[in-house]
Amino acid sequence: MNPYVEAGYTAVTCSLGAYAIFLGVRSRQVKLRLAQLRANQVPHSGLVEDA
Amino acid sequence: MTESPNGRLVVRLRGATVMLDRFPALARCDFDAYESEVVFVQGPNGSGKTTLLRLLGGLVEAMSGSVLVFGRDPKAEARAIRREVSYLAHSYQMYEDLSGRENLEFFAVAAGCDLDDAIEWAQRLGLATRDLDARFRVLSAGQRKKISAAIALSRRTELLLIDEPHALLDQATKAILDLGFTEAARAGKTVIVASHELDRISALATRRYRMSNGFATLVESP
Amino acid sequence: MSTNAKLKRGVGVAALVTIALTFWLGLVVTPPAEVMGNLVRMLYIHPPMAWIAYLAYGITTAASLLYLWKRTRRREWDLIAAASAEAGVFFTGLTILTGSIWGRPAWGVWWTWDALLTATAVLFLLYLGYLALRQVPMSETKRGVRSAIAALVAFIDVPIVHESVYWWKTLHQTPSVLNPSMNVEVHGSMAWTLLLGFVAFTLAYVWMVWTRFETSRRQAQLADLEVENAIRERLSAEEVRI
Amino acid sequence: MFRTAVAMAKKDLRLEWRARVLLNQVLPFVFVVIVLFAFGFDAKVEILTQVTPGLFWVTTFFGLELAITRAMAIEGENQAQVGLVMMGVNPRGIFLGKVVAIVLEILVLEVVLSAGIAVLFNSPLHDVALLAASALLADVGVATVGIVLAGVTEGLGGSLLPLLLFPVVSPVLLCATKVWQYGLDQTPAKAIPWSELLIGFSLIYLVVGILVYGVVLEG
Repeated sequence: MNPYVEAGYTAVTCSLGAYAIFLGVRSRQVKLRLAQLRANQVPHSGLVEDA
Repeated sequence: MTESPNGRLVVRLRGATVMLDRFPALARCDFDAYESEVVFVQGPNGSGKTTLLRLLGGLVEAMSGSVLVFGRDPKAEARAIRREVSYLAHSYQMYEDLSGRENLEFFAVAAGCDLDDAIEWAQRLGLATRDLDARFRVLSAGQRKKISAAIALSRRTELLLIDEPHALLDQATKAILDLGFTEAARAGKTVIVASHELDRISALATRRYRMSNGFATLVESP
Repeated sequence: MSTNAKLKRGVGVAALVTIALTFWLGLVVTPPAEVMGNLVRMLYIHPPMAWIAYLAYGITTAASLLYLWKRTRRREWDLIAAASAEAGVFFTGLTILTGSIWGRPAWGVWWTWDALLTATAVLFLLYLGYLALRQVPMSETKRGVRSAIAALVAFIDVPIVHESVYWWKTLHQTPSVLNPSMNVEVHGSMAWTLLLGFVAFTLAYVWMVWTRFETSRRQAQLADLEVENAIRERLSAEEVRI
Repeated sequence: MFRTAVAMAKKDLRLEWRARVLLNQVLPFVFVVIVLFAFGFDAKVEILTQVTPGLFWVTTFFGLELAITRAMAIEGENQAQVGLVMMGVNPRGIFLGKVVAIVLEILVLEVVLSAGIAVLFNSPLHDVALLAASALLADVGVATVGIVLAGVTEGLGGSLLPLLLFPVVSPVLLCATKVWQYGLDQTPAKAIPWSELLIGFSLIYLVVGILVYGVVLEG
């Protein structure tokens, strides 16, 4: 196989993988944080539910 | 708009919250002002007085609660509302390298108000012709304030938002300014003044609010 | 798991499968081309990514306009615009990278100032600026309005940039698929692979924007919760004072 | 709208005349750039003559960026812009006035700069009308985009404006340089498509600016 083609496909695979992992981890973190805060929150004026 | 013994309701705030970044400068604040009133808002620094005035001028937005000025939302209909609102702010809002007169001339043309009225007000507040023709840069803080006040008072608007007018001014000028507010109220306008100076407040106000921690409490009402 | 989350997961899995399939078809099944040899395999990934970049910026613009128009102004439009622009910059970067890798053996240089390359580079910079603007701390509406205007200004520029650099220099292969004369050099299994590539990367784009959007919406909700706390704190401070 | 624009432009020009920030800082800066180019290209006249259009335009772009920054700084002093907004001054008038003032200021700078280049780089100017017309168009294009983006980046740090502005106006640089190249080569016919693109760019962004500047001021 052509080395340029290999390099190209590898670069694309790695980039896609890295970005997907970054998004996944970030998403999980924020989800957990939000659940945590909501659990501690006394229900109030409906402001949060509006959002 | 509701009728009431006090006249037409001009400003109505219910549960208004204004966030400046992560800080609630106004927190579920209620506030009313009627036609022909001089409303004084007193309170320590950082209690939300300036934010209240900026909210009424549509310069900041309420995150929740309702804000009505002349029955309309000042942020959504900012330009329409502002033709009816004068705002005398903390900052001078003038150009340093124009003379006082040139500043007045410029704003008179740009905002479509009467230049003669503005100059008359400047003179009434005690600005000499010499001071009017000097560059804004070289004027004292009090003189600068007078020029800013002249443009705010000369605009033919129904609602005046006045932020700390007495700071920087001498006794004589303060009295003239206060007289101006009373005259405006008598002419059917609404004047909302934020100030520290309690003595002046008691003498003029038809309604008083005390602000603390972003919340306004009605102190007395006619 | 909610329907939404299931659907999103479905899109993610579909993207993964179709990308794997594209790679397999592109690297193993399809034959080398007559002139270009194995290099033709770059064709299955490079144009789809360029297409995604344009799609992404189009979506950013549409969402920005919806945000700017007061009647349709919603936080969500701003977040979609941001998520899509980020994916757009990501794919533009990859487009330039794969283009460069293609260019070395095809033209003998890593970079050349030909029309499409230059236009893509400018596009990259335009939206890099947009993302930089979004990084500056400011209030939510302020950021929304300002970045929407920046997105609008940038998008209008795209055709102008293209026109100008096209006249400036033209060396690039006429785009193989969008070629108006359509004397397609792509045949059979190759065409299918390329088509699959478009589908695969579009799915990946949808998943990215979706995930990014959900995350930033949750972040905004987190900020709302903090607001609620801050208000309560401020109001209770009053009791102490009086 | 036009009354406001005229008042605004007159005000900005008067302020510039009195403070002379552009005259005292930007003009000398432009000559520093010329000298740097001469050093950078080893003062080889053939090369310098060849790169004159590009040199002129890159330098002008930096000048424009400084002029735009200055135009915004005027409004930031004492928060005069808040005053304009609060008095309900027509935002389109504000926008047009700012554009006119910047363009006039930059035209002066360009006259001096091109004279300087012609003399120092031994590069005679031909087709002056074409050069001037393209300069006017390019300045309008950059000033309109610049004022909008300066509003967008207002108060967010100085390095954001060039980052956003320069990629957007890169086609203007390309076109204006080409027009100047053909003008100096005395083949003005070739400059026609480039001039058309300049006209298009300036018109499009003039309209966009007029439409969105109200929103920019509110943001």
